[in-house]
Amino acid sequence: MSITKMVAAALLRRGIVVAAALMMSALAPVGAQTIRIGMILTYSGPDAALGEQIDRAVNLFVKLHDSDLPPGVKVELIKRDDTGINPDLAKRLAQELVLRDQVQILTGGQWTPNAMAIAALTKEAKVPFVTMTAGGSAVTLQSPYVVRSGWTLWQTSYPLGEWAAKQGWKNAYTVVSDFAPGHDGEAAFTKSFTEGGGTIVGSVRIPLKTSDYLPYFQKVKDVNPDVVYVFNPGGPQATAFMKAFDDIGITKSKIKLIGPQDIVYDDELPNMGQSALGVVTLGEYSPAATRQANIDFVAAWTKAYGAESVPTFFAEAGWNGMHAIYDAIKAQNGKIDPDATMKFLHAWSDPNSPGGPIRIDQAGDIVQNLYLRRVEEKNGRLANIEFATIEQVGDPWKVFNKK
Amino acid sequence: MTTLITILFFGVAYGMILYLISVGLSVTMGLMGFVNLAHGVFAMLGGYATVTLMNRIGIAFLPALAIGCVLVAVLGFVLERTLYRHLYGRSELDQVLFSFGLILVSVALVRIAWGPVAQPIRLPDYLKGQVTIFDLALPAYRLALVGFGTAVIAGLWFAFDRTLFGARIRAAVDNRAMAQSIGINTSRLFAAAFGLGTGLAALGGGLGADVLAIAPGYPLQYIIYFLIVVAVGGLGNIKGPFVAALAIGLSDTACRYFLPEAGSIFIFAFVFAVLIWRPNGIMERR
Amino acid sequence: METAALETRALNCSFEANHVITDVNFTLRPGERRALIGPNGAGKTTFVNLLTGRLRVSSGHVLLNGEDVTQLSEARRIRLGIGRTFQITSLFPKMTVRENVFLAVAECDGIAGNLFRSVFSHGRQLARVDELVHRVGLSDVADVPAQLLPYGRQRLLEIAVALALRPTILLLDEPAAGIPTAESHVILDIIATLPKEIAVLLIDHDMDLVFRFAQQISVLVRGSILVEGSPDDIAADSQVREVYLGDSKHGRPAAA
Amino acid sequence: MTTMPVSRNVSVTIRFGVIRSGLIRLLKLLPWLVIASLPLVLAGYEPLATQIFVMILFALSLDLLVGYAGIVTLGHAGLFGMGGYTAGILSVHGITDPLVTALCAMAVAAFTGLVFGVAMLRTKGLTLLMLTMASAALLYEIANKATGLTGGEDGLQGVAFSPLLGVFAFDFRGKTAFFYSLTVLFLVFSFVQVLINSPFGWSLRGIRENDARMAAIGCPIMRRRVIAYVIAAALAGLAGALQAQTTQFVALHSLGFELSGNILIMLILGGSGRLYGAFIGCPVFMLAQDQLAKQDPANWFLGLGVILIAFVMLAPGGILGIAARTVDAIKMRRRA
Repeated sequence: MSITKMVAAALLRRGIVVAAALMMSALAPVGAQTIRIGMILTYSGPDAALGEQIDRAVNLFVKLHDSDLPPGVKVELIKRDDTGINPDLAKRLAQELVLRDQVQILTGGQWTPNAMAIAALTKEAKVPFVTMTAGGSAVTLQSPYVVRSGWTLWQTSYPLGEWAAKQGWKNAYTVVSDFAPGHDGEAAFTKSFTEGGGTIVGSVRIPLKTSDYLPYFQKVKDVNPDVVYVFNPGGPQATAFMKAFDDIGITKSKIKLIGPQDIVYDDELPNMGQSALGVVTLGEYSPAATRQANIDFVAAWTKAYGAESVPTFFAEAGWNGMHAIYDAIKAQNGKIDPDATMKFLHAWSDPNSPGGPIRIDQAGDIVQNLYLRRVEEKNGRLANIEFATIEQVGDPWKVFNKK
Repeated sequence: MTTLITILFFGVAYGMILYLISVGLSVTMGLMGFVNLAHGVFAMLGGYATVTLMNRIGIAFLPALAIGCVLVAVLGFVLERTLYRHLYGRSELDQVLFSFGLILVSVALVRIAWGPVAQPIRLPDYLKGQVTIFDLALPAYRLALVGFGTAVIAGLWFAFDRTLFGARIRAAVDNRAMAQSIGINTSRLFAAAFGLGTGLAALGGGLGADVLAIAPGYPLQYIIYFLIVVAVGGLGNIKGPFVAALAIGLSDTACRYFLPEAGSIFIFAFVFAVLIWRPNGIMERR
Repeated sequence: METAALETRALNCSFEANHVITDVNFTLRPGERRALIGPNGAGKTTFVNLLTGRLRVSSGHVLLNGEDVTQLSEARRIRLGIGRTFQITSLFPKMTVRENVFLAVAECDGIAGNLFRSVFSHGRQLARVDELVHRVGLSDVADVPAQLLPYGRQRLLEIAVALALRPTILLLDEPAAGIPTAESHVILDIIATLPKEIAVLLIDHDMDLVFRFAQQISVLVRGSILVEGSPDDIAADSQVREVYLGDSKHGRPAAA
Repeated sequence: MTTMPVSRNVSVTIRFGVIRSGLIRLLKLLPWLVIASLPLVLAGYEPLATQIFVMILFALSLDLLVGYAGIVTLGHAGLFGMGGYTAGILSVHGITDPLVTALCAMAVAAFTGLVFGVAMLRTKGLTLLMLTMASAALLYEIANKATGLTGGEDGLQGVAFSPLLGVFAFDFRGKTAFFYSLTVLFLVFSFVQVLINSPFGWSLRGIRENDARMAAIGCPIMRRRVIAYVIAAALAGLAGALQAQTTQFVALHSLGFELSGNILIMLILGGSGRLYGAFIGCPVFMLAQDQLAKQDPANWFLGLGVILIAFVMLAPGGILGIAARTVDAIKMRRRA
């Protein structure tokens, strides 16, 4: 074996040199003209519909704004499928995108676990990473090269807790999916609700791959709180939750259902049916909003994808993310330097996004308006109707943990 | 008290689905000694058939269920004649691989045909919300599950114990050679039994569509539950799996209510213990 | 007199109602060459299985070199020196002749648990394998998978495997079955090469073979010893004649 | 399966064996050196190559069970994951030396294998199959629920290992990972080779072919099978540790049924009970997956499924099996 070890060592030393050389030669010509962007989303598996929303938004943005790029600069999107919550695969895909395809910017980052894994890599690879819909607060702490264009669960849950307390509700029960964003949401809501004088009378974390929710919710019904804080990753699961709440009779009882925007995912509202009526959620975007910027956005969307399709907050996050990336490219005139890019992104803002004024702060988190919405029937369709605005909220978690 | 009853009830409902899907597997495994990991495929197809017939063509729930059941039974029969029969008596490994291949193919085809997203089943209104039976509010859908399941099971048991077909199956399970020597055409019997088994699976898949969501991942996601029911219930009989399915349904449900922290750990530990204690299933006479 | 290599006392074995072996007192002296004959279904193979511990006795005792082994498992008795061949060949079909024999040699020498040394570095065992393969005359097919051998030669391999366990007592259950009578002498030649102290019990139908082999013959009829004695006595014995030939004429159903 | 030349002369036999195995060993070093020099031409593919090495190692351990001991398992990932999480959790808690953590991983996996093996290996057929499946499912659920320790669905965050031998750091370009896993694979392969040619290895095959007869020559079957299972477990654990170290990450996925199934498929594609099956099956499977499954796995599943069915129905024995049969056929023609 000693022989092979020596051989290996020798090869290792030479190998690095050669590979480095290759890397240089490969990078040099690419950077000037074509900017390669690696996008890791969920294109298959039960949650592919969520990925599709982001994908469509990105494609739409590229279609409408490619012309804004500096002359001679082209953008090439390289898409990869992480098949769902699958951090190890996501990390490997990111690694391959950087090493094989030499992408200069990474984006996508649909799931918190996946985004965490990718972020850890970017720290070393020095590749800017715009995570779009990962709601875990910790993602941006993984590396200085990460910014988010979506939201954090603390953002969409902490103010909700305050609001709930103000409604005079005393007892709350928290029901969340058992992964990082769920834990964040649970913590955020619990903090603000108890600070507001309420008490948490019970909490349960439901595994992501669960078939039968009734037993969990029966417990909630038995405890009979004033309000239930719910979080799930949206998509089909949101419907499954709502159906179960209906089966168990909570939706018709006097127990209030509230949560972040995910639990009344706009695409799923038709499947949820009447059971979703009256559910109050907090989120940064609803396609039903009457802001001019949003009306234009929805119009462009339905023009591209048909009247049946509505852009959800996933789409909005994708749109904003791509917007930030394009601005960064423009600002550097197509010559992407990681650190310069991050410097730019950390100061990036859009006063007029579909969801209202937004900006990215030094921590890489997004500061934006949050809207309280209620599910109502609007010309024959269920929609999340905004009824109150909380101006310019950053990530509360970062605030509380600043030391 | 009401809580306890409700939980019991949920458990039974869950067990019913598991039983309907798995019982066919038990019979076919016992008959042909074929390790068929792909049994869940037929349940999934039953679900897809039902959902599609309802949502796209607008047929009512029960007829859709029946049609789907028949369609899948026929498909099962055909597959048995064309593929499965060639692998009886082959090594376990071959059978495992073959059925695994079948799973992958079905997953792919279903995804191409229906897309990756779970197919929501739009239940008729009489199956939505709650029904109150002497001040005990129960979900209508589960109630229907239990009622319907009981009916099917009663019919199945009658058929198994009282009809010639059932007698033949039992004979073939006990002693294949003997059965053949007394003039039972086992080959045709196998096909029939296989068709019946897949039909039942389809029925379970369709009925349970609101609990076990109908998506391409179905056969892989739930396979272990079906196999567990069969292994614990014992091969080639139809009462053992019933006990097993109820036991698993009840304990799993109880776990979720009383100690959600434990998840399904208990179930698998329980199954492991049972199989060590009774390698041939709980019904095995000692 | 010296202790018997193998002895049974009032041995009984019955399945449900019917007695397969009844009160058999049987003795095999060290180095003795004895044959056990009897009509079909007399219980010969059952008797062997009782000796090796493959079957449990209903009552009575089996003594190996004077000590009672009635309660010991088959494996233990094998280590104590009982070797046997099977009436229906039982080998490792996909493995070569040499590999078949090696497995037995390895178990016998207690090296079969050895993980880290290649088979090919166990010179002593390999030598024994070659020696045994040679003794049963299979050297020319030493590296042919057992399943490809003609039946007759598989029988010989059976014997080689049995011998590999260094038995002090060798039980041959119809070793010549399936071997053309003309060639059955091969078995005798092999036995002839065995060390004198090994006691051999041969069960066979081939009278010619039996009479050429045996110093002593025991006749088993319907589960009990009818007579014992030298080949000449047996040949002369009218009872045996009657039972044996009678049996072969109009087959009388015997307990089984 | 190597067999000695026909000879009644021991000394000759042995010398012959030695010379022959010596030659073979020299010849066998060649392909390894070729692989080791791949990065010079294929920069950027180290991570994929590393993944393949790890899977080959994993498949080798499975081959010991399926191909030699005749134990079919659908829960082998359980042991792989045990190794991965052991290494990962240790590194999170400050024990970051690759070799130390790898050894610990092997130990833990081996112990797990011992516990489960002693319980399961008394059974056979479907029951054994189900037990292996249930054992893995049990470990998966535990890992899924012990979020404090394993991170649950989020995967184990903050896994980082110190440089190998204190010199070579595991950078994201994966050079170190490449040579590290290749070396380990080589060592394990050499060990397995010795193992299957040892008396123990042969007795395993004997048990697989005819356990009744093995009993009749006084072989303690249960003990042999358990030992085999423990060894396989240790190697699977090592593979898991390697996975954790080379990707600096551990996720539930590494305990999952999907992996148990895939590794079995890879082995069978290559051909089990042949030692080289793993070296054929894993690269074919993973390269195909790398190319086909990027955008849409549906077609990939379809292809894989069809191939599997075709193999079982038409060509048992995997790729190597087909090769072997063709070779035999040619030989036959020569003879005739």
